[in-house]
Amino acid sequence: MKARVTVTLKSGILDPQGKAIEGALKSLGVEGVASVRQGKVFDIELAGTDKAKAEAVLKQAADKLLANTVIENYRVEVTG
Amino acid sequence: MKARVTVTLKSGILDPQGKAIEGALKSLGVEGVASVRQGKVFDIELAGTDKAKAEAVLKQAADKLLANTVIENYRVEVTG
Amino acid sequence: MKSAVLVFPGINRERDMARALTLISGRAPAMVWHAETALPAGTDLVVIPGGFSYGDYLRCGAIAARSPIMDAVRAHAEKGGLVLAICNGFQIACEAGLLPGVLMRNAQLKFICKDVYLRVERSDTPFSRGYNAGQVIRVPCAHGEGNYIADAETIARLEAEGRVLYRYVSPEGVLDPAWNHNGATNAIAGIVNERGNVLGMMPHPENHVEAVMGCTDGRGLFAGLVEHVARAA
Amino acid sequence: MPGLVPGIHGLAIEKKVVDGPDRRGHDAAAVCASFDYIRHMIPNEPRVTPELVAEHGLKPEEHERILKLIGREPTVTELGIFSAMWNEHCSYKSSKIHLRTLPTEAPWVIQGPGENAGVIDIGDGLACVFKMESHNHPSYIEPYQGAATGVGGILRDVFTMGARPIACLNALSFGDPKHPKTRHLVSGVVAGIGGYGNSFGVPTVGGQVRFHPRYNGNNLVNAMAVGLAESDKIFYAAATGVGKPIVYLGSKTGRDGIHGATMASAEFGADAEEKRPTVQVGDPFAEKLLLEACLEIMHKDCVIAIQDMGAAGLTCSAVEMGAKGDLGVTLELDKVPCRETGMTAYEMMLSESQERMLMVLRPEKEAEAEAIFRKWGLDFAVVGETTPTRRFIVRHRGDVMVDLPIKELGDQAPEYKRPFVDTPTLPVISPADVTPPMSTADALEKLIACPDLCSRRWVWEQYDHVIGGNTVQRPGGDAAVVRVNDGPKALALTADVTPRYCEADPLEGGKQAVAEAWRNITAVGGTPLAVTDNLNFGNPERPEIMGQFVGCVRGIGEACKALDFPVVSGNVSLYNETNGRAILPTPTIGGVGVLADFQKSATIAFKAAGEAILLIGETKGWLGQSLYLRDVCGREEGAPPPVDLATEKRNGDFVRELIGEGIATAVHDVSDGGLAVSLAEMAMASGIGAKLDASPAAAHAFWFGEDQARYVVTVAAARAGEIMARAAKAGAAALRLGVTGGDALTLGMERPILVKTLVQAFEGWLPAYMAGPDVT
Ligand SMILES: Nc1ncnc2c1ncn2[C@@H]1O[C@H](COP(=O)(O)OP(=O)(O)O)[C@@H](O)[C@H]1O
Ligand SMILES: [Mg+2]
Repeated sequence: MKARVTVTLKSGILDPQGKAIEGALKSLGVEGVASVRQGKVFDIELAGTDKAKAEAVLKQAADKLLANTVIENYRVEVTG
Repeated sequence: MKARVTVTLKSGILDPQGKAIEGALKSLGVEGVASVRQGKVFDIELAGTDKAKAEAVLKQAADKLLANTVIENYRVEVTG
Repeated sequence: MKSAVLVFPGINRERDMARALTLISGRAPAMVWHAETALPAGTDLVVIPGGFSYGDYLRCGAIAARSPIMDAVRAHAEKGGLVLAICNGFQIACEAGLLPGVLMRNAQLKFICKDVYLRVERSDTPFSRGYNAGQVIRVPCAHGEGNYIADAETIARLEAEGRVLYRYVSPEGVLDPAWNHNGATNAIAGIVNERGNVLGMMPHPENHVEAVMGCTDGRGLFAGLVEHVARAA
Repeated sequence: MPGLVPGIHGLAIEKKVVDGPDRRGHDAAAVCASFDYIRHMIPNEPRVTPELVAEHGLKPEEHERILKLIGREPTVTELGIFSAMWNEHCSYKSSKIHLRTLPTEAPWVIQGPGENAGVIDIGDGLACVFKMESHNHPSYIEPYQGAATGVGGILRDVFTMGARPIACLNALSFGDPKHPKTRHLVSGVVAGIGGYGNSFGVPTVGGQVRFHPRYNGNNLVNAMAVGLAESDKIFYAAATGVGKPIVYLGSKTGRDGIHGATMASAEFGADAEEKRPTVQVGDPFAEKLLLEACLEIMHKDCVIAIQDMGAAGLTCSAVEMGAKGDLGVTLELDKVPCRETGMTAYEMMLSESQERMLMVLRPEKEAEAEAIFRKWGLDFAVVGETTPTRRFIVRHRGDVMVDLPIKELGDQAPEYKRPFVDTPTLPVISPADVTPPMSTADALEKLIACPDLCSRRWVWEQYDHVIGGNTVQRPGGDAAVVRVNDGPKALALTADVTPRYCEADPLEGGKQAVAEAWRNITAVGGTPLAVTDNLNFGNPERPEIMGQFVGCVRGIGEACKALDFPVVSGNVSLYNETNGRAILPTPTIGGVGVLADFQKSATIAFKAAGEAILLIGETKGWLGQSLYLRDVCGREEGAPPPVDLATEKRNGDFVRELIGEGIATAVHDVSDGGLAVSLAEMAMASGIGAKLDASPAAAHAFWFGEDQARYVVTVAAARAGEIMARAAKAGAAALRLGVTGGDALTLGMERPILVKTLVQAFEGWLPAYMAGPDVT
């Protein structure tokens, strides 16, 4: 099974990278970008075919490692 | 307008991070993860309301800065 | 002082640290592999050294923070044992929940290696008694993600409880954005936990401990620890 | 004949190999027969057509050579192997005959050219292992990963020999700062070098950065690594013993940077797109584990032979192990750890996946070695064995994909005596031919802020140059000084070349590159011991380019001989050109010297006010090819300064003596930009100014001429006279220039320039330039 975990910074947490990218885009003449926040995606191959079980595994992976829940939120989706 | 640019490594390109994460998940006892590939997401606030124009801007941003098109692919979606 | 230096895959300043500890405490530290589940009996000081544990992949320190030895380190800290976490060690300590907050990419998004100036904010802790309060020391830093960030309440508490021990300042000891090379909140370079027995700091005092190498400003931190342990005994 | 048919299925061959003497090598007819048959058995194995040969960069006559050598048409995998072994990079076919002329011996040389890196004895039972290598083209395609994998490759060359890397250097050449791609390349390359070295944990302590329009489209990344080993525990590639297991270590194999970029889609099949050769990505974490694991098993004496997988990975390393050991090698590709599915033999043999090693282990120690590698989380697989047959046999999925004579693969590589024409000599430019467009003070301020002379801080602050706690002299001086273990011994390290000199006069330019490396080591008080050279040139099939190459190598050879500074390792990078426009000839010289006591090393910073400033070496005011002429007068002209090697030696030995005796308080050699720039750098490094007497000759020529063999030295004022006399006795020209002190630099009658004004100009350009948009 294929799945994707998306990890994003909680709102309110400062994102120096996003800030820098906003600046860079402006200086590159890319117009109309109001704000940028950077996050991570993990494309994961899973053994087995049980969707519910897969989601459980992914949640576990995210809680235990993929996300730092102090500053990050995550979303899990089994894409098939 | 809100939009998301997702940047992922082209297939075949070594992903040391993904490799390390696979290992860590195993040693953390997370079962059934066959492979992990890490990518980036950029959550972007755009001025204006013209979806087509927005997509053009995002493509430009991705080509110029957000993605390294030599080794990465990207996808652009205006989420509203 | 009996010290133990943790060794994770990808750590690379463990030798520098061992040399400094040996030089100043007169006793070589035990090098403890990440897969171990216990610290050597009688360990006074645990050091989590600098480097790129697990290549800094995922998040700096994230993977190392979850390795077996860290449970032993937590237990050691809960018993009041001393933990010195430098650079990647600081990142690991935050990820392991030994210290609050997180270290983000440097404000200018570049790895920076240069001597920085630190103001010692108080001298009444095991990690700073080797200096005078207000003293300015020069030590090297070498990191890409040393930009200390935490939520407002945490920062407020750290400040209120005097848990910021080291701050980036100008050579004259003045707070100045120009000398806060990584953009850390309140120019924070080093903090301790509530109990005051765990220090995390980004710069590398262990690289400034030999007169023949030009600067000994880093010595005080280790000398202070040795003295503290001696008195406690 | 018996054994042949079963051989096709790989069984009898294996038996024979194990049982020793194999007759197949002597039976060409049988070999052909078996192979014609084999080719039909290899799934969708395309025919070797002239096009396919051409796509592999092999000339028709080279194809002929292959047919003669093996008596039949090669399989496609074999063709790939020949193209890898016989390309310029691995075979040195255009450069070999000239490289042979380089002096490579001295009593302290333990291993000269021919191994992964050179090895010299530095006393106390210690050896210094070092080499420089280019990663030019990959760094242009993908600057971060190209530069990173360049550093990874050279570090592997060093620890493959049993040495722990203690320092890295890098010499970088970029195009015109105004070129749209330049900034992107600079930021990517610098980040990549730092990203790899910092994570691996080696201090990057020195190097060079230059800009010139001739590098538009062909930037150069030359990386040098220096390691320490016990002089009696050096490891080599040569395998010994028959039937020994060949072990694969490190990361898995993927389709990284496969040479046959143009490989016929016939072989790749429908999903060619997906399988297209890919950019190599560096994994410094894996390399750090590989380092620790390798040093550990070497320490435990498990290793008979070891070879890193660099260019043409598995192919080069396996062939080198066998050929150097006079043995055959059989590989079982089904055992090779792969990262991707469905990899063909062709892909596995030519993959340039990083962080991999090949070893021959002591069989009795195999288990111990494996345990160590598992502990470090690295892949470990027995992928073959040594045989007595001197044949290179590769099997995959039951087919014999390769069966070649192993020694001939290397020894019989083509060797070319390419035609060359000497570079025409340029006129000597006399000071009178140059009218100063501005005052000396203005010219100095302009020069120290120009791209080629301004501070490189922006670069080296992105490199961890203090890790290890042994960096006595950090970047910014003449040579880096790195303490050896706990001292007092230290190494002096530098990388040098002045391409504009090489272009104007290859012979003098080659001499100058070596002389400047020797001078930089001398200026910190080191005794120069040996060099590694990284020869970057254009297309050798053009006689004028070959002329540059030949001239530079001759110059390097002469200088290395005269200065007792042998070449122990190096690398050649040719074809650095775009649309027929070649780079400036750039033979980078990496120099290594030793200091008996690092506390006696000299630095460029003035130490106190009121000290006498002396100039050692003669000043004629040579403006040809000077930066003053180029960047102030806008003229890239004339013959470069000649290098008198005897004078170099005399002056350098004298300065080294002064340093050793603690008489010289500050020392700086005079190079790019001339005397005024050297003095400015000494002032900026210290914050102490200086007052210089009026120039005895034409001011612009005296202050900015780039005459060679010169050093600025400060000594206690009271000793100046005595030192002048000593110089005279030593036969070293010496001139009293003035005195240190104040907060400004004053050149004769010129307006004083505040040192802090100089610093602003010096530090300003690069950060300001890099702050611009990074257009990819
Ligand atoms: N310009 C040169 N001068 C001296 N030795 C050289 C030069 N170029 C290559 N060599 C030597 O030839 C051998 C093969 O070079 P190279 O293929 O770059 O080594 P590796 O395969 O380890 O990268 C090495 O021992 C190297 O030191
Ligand atoms: Mg090699």
